[in-house]
Amino acid sequence: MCSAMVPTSDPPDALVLRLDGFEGPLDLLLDLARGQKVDLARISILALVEQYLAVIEGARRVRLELAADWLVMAAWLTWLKSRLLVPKGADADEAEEATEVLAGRLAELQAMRAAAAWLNARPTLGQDLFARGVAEDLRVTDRSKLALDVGGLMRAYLSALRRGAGAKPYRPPTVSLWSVQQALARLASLVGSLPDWSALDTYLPERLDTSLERRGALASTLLAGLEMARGGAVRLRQEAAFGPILVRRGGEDG
Amino acid sequence: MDEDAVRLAEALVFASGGPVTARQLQQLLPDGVEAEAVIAALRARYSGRGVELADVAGGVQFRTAEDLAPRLRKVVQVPRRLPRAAMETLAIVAYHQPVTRPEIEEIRGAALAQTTLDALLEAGLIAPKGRKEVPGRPTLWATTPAFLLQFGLRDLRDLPKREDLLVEPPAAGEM
Amino acid sequence: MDEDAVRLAEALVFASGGPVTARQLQQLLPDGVEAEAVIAALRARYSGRGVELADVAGGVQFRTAEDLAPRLRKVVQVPRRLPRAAMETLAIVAYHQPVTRPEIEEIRGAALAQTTLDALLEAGLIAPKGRKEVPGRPTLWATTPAFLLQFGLRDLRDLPKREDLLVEPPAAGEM
Repeated sequence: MCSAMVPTSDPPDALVLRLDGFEGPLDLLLDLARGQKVDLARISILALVEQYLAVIEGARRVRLELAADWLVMAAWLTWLKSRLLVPKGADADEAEEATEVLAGRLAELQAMRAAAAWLNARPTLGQDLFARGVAEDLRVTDRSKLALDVGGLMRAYLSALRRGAGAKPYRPPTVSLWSVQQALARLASLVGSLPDWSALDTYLPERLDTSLERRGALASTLLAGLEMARGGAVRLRQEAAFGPILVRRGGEDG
Repeated sequence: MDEDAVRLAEALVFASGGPVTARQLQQLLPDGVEAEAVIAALRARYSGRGVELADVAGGVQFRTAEDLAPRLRKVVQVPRRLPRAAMETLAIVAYHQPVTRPEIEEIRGAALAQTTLDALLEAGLIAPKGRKEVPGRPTLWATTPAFLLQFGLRDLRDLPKREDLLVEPPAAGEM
Repeated sequence: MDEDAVRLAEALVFASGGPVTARQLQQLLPDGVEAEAVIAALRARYSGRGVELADVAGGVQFRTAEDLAPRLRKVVQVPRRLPRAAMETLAIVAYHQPVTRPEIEEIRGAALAQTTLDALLEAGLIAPKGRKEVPGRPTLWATTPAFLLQFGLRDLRDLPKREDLLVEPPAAGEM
């Protein structure tokens, strides 16, 4: 701990400075202050400052790479020393305040170090005392209950429906259109029973659900009528443009 | 019996992470003190107490007295969640009941594993409800009263309406 | 004293491993039996034994007697002691909590090494406790119940007063 200056034999008066034994400038300052063997409240700050500066100066002489915080502290202490040395004047209050700050910081570090020592001296669990090596776990985990909620049920339903719909192969909607062949067969079977002129659309099949199916059936029946008229099986007549198309059995003069 | 040896054995068995063998104890005892005898003395001392010395896996260990264990046992409930497939199947049964297994598979677009069905049956959430009068007479499935309890429903009508659930009805080919 | 109650307390404190509060014990005791009195009886029974009842972290815990430590250390695994920097940092956290890292560094007059912080965190002796509402919102550190357990403290008030610490500075070279 007091290893700030470790004397070596060669050369006899030289000191090898080991600042790395200290955790920062405050650590060194506290160690120097303790060297005065008096209550921290009564240490000589001026003596302390001079000791610190001497140590840092010595360290620099042996071309040690000095960390910035050591030098910052040195600079601040140099300033403090200059203020402490001038006779009572304008700067005295400032110096007194700075002295108090330094003494306060040293006292706090001292207290914390004492606290650490106090803790260290306590019978410590795992070092001096041992707790039970293995605690008995008397807890029993009951996983028989289910965690369910309606929200989860809804999400599951929707994802099931989505997957179900997605799994089916795409089939275009089937549309059943009345073919010309069907129209021919129907017209042929019906036209004989109706000797007089009748509207062609009465020969459409009974069940036509959509207008598409109706228009398709109408076209097919017209084509069937035209085909039968060509062979003379029926005769077709239309009184006016867009008027109803009339049909009757062929072969006789109307 | 050497009181110091019993104290040491007591502390050792207490602090050890596992059962303590007579050999382990012997290493700490002064010459002439028999570990077996020390353990016997320790066992006698704890006999009838809240904690007893038990023989386990080649050593000794302190253990809660059997008559006290039930009073100290704390049951911690960790509810489990149903797996996804089971939850989906349950939802389909809830909305389409009574429903056959092929119908469930058709709606989910996936085969229904027997384990999934078993899980729902075991949890008492679904139950068979007759058979469908079609070739093969497949079993019809429906939800149980336990299903309502589990989800905090008074009635199946408490479930959100299908129409409310499906903002866009699943048109064929669209979804 | 009700022998059954003492046995139950003994089993509970033994099994728990960690500290057991009087309140926890009270819940297991029949009406009219005072947990505090049961604990006192249990403490008396274990006095001078290899395992003793200690007041720590707001409850009671069984621990091996201190005089047996040198012999137990030979067989029970002992973690490494914390290095000086870690002990000082721990003391600062204990006295100044909740405290930020810059504040710790200010008091020690040295940067806080990551390894020091890691060692304290790993030992579970300190834990983050929110953030300080200043620019940068630095993490605040505080001691944990494990800190009380480790050093045998009932609570933080068991720490000596700062003024008392300064009266007798520890001899140089002790730490």
